[in-house]
Amino acid sequence: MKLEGTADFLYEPRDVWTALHDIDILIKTIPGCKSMVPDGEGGYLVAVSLGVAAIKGDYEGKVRVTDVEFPHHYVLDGEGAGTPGYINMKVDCYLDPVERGTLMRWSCDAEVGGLIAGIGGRVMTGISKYMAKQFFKALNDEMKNLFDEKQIESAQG
Amino acid sequence: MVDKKKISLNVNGVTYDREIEPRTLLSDFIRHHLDLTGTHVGCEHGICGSCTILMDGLPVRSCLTFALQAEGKAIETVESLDTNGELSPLQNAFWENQGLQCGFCTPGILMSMKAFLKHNPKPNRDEIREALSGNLCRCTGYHDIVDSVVAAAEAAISSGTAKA
Amino acid sequence: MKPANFEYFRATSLDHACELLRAHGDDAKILAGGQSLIAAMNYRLARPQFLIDISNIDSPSEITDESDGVRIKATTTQAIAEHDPVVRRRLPVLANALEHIAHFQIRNKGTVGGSIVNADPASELPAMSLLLDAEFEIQSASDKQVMAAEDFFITYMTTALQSDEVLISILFKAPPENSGWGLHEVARRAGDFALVGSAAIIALDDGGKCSFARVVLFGVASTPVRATEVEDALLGQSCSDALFAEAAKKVSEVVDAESDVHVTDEYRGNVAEVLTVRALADALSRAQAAS
Amino acid sequence: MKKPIEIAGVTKHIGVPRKRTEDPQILMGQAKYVDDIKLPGTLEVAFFRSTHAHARIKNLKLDAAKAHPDCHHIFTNNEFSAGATTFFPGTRGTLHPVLMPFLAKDKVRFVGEIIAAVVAPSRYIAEDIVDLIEVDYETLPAYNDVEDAMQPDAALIHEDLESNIYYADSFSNGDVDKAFAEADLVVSEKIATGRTSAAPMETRGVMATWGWDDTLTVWSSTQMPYPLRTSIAVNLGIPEQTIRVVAPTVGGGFGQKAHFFPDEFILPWIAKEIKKPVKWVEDRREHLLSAAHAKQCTIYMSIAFNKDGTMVGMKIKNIGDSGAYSQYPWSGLIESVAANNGAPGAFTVPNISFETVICLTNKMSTGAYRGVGWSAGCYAREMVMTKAARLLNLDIVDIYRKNFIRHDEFPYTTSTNQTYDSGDYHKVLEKCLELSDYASTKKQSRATEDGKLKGVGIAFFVEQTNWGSRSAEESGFPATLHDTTTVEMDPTGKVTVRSGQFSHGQGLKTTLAQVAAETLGVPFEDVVVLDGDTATGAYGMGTFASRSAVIGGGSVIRAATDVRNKLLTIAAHVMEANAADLEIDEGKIYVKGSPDRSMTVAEIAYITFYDRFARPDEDEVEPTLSATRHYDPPAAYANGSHAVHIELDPLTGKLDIKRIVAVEDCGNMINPKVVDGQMRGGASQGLGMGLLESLEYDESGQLKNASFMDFLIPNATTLPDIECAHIVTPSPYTEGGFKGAGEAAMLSVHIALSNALADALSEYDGPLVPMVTPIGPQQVMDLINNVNQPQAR
Repeated sequence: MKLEGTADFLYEPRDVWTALHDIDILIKTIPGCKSMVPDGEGGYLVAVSLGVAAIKGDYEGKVRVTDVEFPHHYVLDGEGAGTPGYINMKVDCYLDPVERGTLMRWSCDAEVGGLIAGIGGRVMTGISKYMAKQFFKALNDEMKNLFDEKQIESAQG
Repeated sequence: MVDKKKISLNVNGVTYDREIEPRTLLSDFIRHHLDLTGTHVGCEHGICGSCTILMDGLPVRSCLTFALQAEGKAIETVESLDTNGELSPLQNAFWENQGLQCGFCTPGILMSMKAFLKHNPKPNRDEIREALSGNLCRCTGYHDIVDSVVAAAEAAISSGTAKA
Repeated sequence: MKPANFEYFRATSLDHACELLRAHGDDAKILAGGQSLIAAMNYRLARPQFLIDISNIDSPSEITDESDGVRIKATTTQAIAEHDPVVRRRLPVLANALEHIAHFQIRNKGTVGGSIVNADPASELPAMSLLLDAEFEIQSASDKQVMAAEDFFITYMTTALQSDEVLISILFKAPPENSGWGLHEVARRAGDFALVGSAAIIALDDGGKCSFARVVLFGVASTPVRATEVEDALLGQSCSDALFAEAAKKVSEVVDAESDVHVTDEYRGNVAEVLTVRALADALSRAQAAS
Repeated sequence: MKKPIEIAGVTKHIGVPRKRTEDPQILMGQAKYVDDIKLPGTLEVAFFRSTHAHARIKNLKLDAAKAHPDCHHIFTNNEFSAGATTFFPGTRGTLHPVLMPFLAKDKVRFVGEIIAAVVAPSRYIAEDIVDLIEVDYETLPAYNDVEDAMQPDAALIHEDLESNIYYADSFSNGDVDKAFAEADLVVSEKIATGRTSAAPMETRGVMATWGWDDTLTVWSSTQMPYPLRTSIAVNLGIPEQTIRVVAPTVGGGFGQKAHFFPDEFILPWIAKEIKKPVKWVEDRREHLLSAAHAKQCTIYMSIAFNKDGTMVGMKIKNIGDSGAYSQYPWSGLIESVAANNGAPGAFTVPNISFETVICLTNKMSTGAYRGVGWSAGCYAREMVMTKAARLLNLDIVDIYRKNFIRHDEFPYTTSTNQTYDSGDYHKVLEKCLELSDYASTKKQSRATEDGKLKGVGIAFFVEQTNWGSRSAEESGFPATLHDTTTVEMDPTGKVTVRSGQFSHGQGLKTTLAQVAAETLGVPFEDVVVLDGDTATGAYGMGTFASRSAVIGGGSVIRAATDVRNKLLTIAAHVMEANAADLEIDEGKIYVKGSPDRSMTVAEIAYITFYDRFARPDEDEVEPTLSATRHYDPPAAYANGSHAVHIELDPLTGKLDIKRIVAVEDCGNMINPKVVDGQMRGGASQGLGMGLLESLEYDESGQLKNASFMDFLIPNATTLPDIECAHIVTPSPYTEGGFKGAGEAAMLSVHIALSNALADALSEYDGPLVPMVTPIGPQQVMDLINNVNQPQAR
């Protein structure tokens, strides 16, 4: 499964980068994320609960950031498995400064296996796109909290 | 662990009392708790139609029904069709016209067609095909099944048993 | 392919179902006809911890002729709705759409509300609820609300219904007097999910111009979608094949299709346009016959 | 060659459309399929299967599963490390044996491969326990396309092989290069046939129990109970005489159940280990993932023509997609090897060369499915011929007529060394053309009033039937195949036929009884056929490959003839007549010309067993009325033709099939109604392949349509009525003049469908001729838009 998309952020690339690497923010913004802890090897152990309608599943997996070119580019390598199947994915992310803030271009190459691959094909891509949208929207909201509060703080301080 | 539940179910006019896990599918209940193995299971996701039974006279998929949901309903299976080994006119039409080969889909087809002919006693071939489309058969190419249903309808009309 | 364990509760009424939902929360699922849910459970894709069965409530099937449309209790089976004289008279497009759902054995158990809540973007009833401006009566143990169909569908199999809420009834609004309808879909076999579908309603004014237009597509996006751009291109115009062909080009504004094992996203987009022209043509001829 | 026993086309019992004796119990829901067999205390098995297409098993975690309170046992390759390979001595090409472990050892090679077997009180609970098993995998590159897997740098799917190709051969006859150089037209195409599944309505299933007397009983939904018994004995090291294999009522097989799958060894092994009855019934998801797939070939087909349509040469490269293993016990040869050896079809092709390659991929293995080899091979040849016809401004019918083997040329040895016994191809074709109104339809306009396009297509096939050793050999597949039947008459004159065939929907209990009744001269009702149980039958290979009417029927004729002769010898003694003067008719033995001098078969039978004073001395004639005979006939080639009328919606690519005509020559017919049933069922499956069916894998080797929601087989609205007709040219080589009939329709109806599509599009720029199966709406639109056609690389 190949997906790609763009996301607009109102903040400059280094801020977006910071948010995208902030565990607390990620836990809040990744759809269904229950926990995210460093694995001691530069990656994170992640637990998510994902689903659509009655089709829900708990997944556990690892993510790792590679090919880092701060604050412009990184690759997110992830793998997870749960009762409905497994997913291995590589997300290539580029952060480009634009007038209004940052344009993120991402492309995801995902391998989905198990039950969902054989039965859920018709909805899988669409749901994944929807979740990506949810994630970026939540991220923007979190960034608003983070940076706008900071700005307010610094303005006050 | 989930507790078992008591169930009392009327199948082919007989009331059966059993204790089952709530997740027991009606198809499995009929086949494995009541040993009425004429109802077959071919896909367990509602497409093939082999498990079709009548519930309060209406054909439904027994694989997409939990046994507990059928409490209080009248269930009919293929075993209800003959009379002490004497084929019903519908069954006989299938025999005469070779409306079956391996026979695995046949019980579901008979139950669907029993209800269909009651609803439409004088169907044409296109209507029969439409009515058969929810029951997959891999052996016959359907032609001989359509012939069988036509013959069953004609037999019912000539013997005056068809309901208007 | 056997379902995982769950606890089973038989609701005696929809109020009772709301109470049970409140008690069991997120891990509970409503079991109505079960024609999609039990299939997903057999595959163990769905593993609800608690099932609240509303298929055996008192008088599950109720259809009421109301001034502005037809109200159908959510637990009404698709077969009963399909054959109901009020539905056939006032909402012939809905009756026709019901005939397209799977096979009669499925419709004997599948419910009108269940199909809508299941929100499969390729299925007929969610599309019909958009086409007929449906209003959904929604209830939880503590609250009641009415929601318009256009606010209900979020994405694939996902709706605005909260986990403690139950869909009680659907009011399908009757289209204008003297309107006509058209419904076209392409499926691989009779009874299969539509690869693409288009439904239209048109009414003409005294001068023969289009006074009302509704076009809804299904199977082409994450939800059924209303093609308002197409509708706008029709309103106030004299209907003709050329107008329909021109207007139908605007389906591309709402098509956001995916590829699957059967056809590509591009196919879905192209055929959505073809079927829209056909649905409009049928709607026009029915509208002309009605006026 | 011994002269075969001739039977007139229609007699008292042969050629009679009898009702099938097997039907009433099925219609009453009383027939017992594997899942209907009940033994007290039966435990159920569910399998833990690979979710990866190609991966090493690094760590298999069973602890949580074993801790489940209802978990009886979990077995893995650590406990049961057996496996099987297939190898045929005398194969023309190079065949490397490929090991199929019954339980995956340290590597998985397709999604759905069995890793562990869980034993529990019910299937529901067994699946709960399967859910608790986890594996750490190390993934390896997975191959979906043979042409990727064939690359020299491809990862090895089986490390003990040198490449992913495990069979290759080539063949040439005549001067192919010269023929191509001198030809007026050469058409070369790449043809890709879709991967399908026989998908019988009853999935597979196995039950096994170990007896107190150290005997093993196995119930399996198989087409080959005896070979399964031998295979279990060999692979499990159990004395064969202590094993009983029962194939109860079986709900369709179509070749798919004529293989042995790992579960058919795992279940018996578990029963032996735990000394309890165990059962596993395949669910539909398992079926689509891991019951033999079929018909996926990549074929490069070039045919050289003269201007008048004469075919002067043919060059083929057929790459078979074997999947992850070489399916036991037939190997992966049967698809592409059979296709290439039968490549000339009904035509004289003086110069031919072919190359056959069988390559592994990370998918379920391919095996036999009705018309194995030919469905794909014939499609490739005929689509190229159709395209050539268009380029030469001819009709495909002109090319048929020009190139047919004539009826006076039989026996005819083809350029691939197959010897066709009989037929009248022109006559069969003309009959099909006439019944289908082909010529008049062609003259009409393609466009209909409502914007559709009409099309008519025709196709012709030759089918190599009755797979005994010689038929197999002529297909390039040197297996040893034959059959045995015992015919017994009891003291009351009733007859038991103990058959090694096994009817799983074909009605053999009826048709073999018709053959026995005819040969013996007894009433049909006096014959019963026992099949499907190694405790009651006679050793035979089973029912597959259009073999049972010919080999089963032939061995019944032989054994029944022996019993008849014995009966007549005894009757001659009792009746004081000359045996040569006696006749038997419907249970009555009488002296020719004096029907009043008669006794009944029952009287003679009773005397044989119970009246030593009346019967001949036992040193002279042994007082038994039974005979066991074997039969391994020469190949017999059936033929036939299909025509299909369609209506195409050119804007959506949707095809409606309006008419199907099927004409067949299968020699003498035992029961024409049964033959029609085979023709119609085959046509339905052929159209399934042509129109709907395709198992789709993604690039990582996941099967994307593991359900009947997305893997589509024809339903009653997919097809119209199927009009059947017969031309009868008895085989001069086989007992009774029978030729096989089972697979015929799978060989050409999909071709007729694609020809109808090409015809519907004949007014478009082109020629537009499909080179793929199935032709769903997407493929039709791609053809119209000329995109995504198979590209040579």
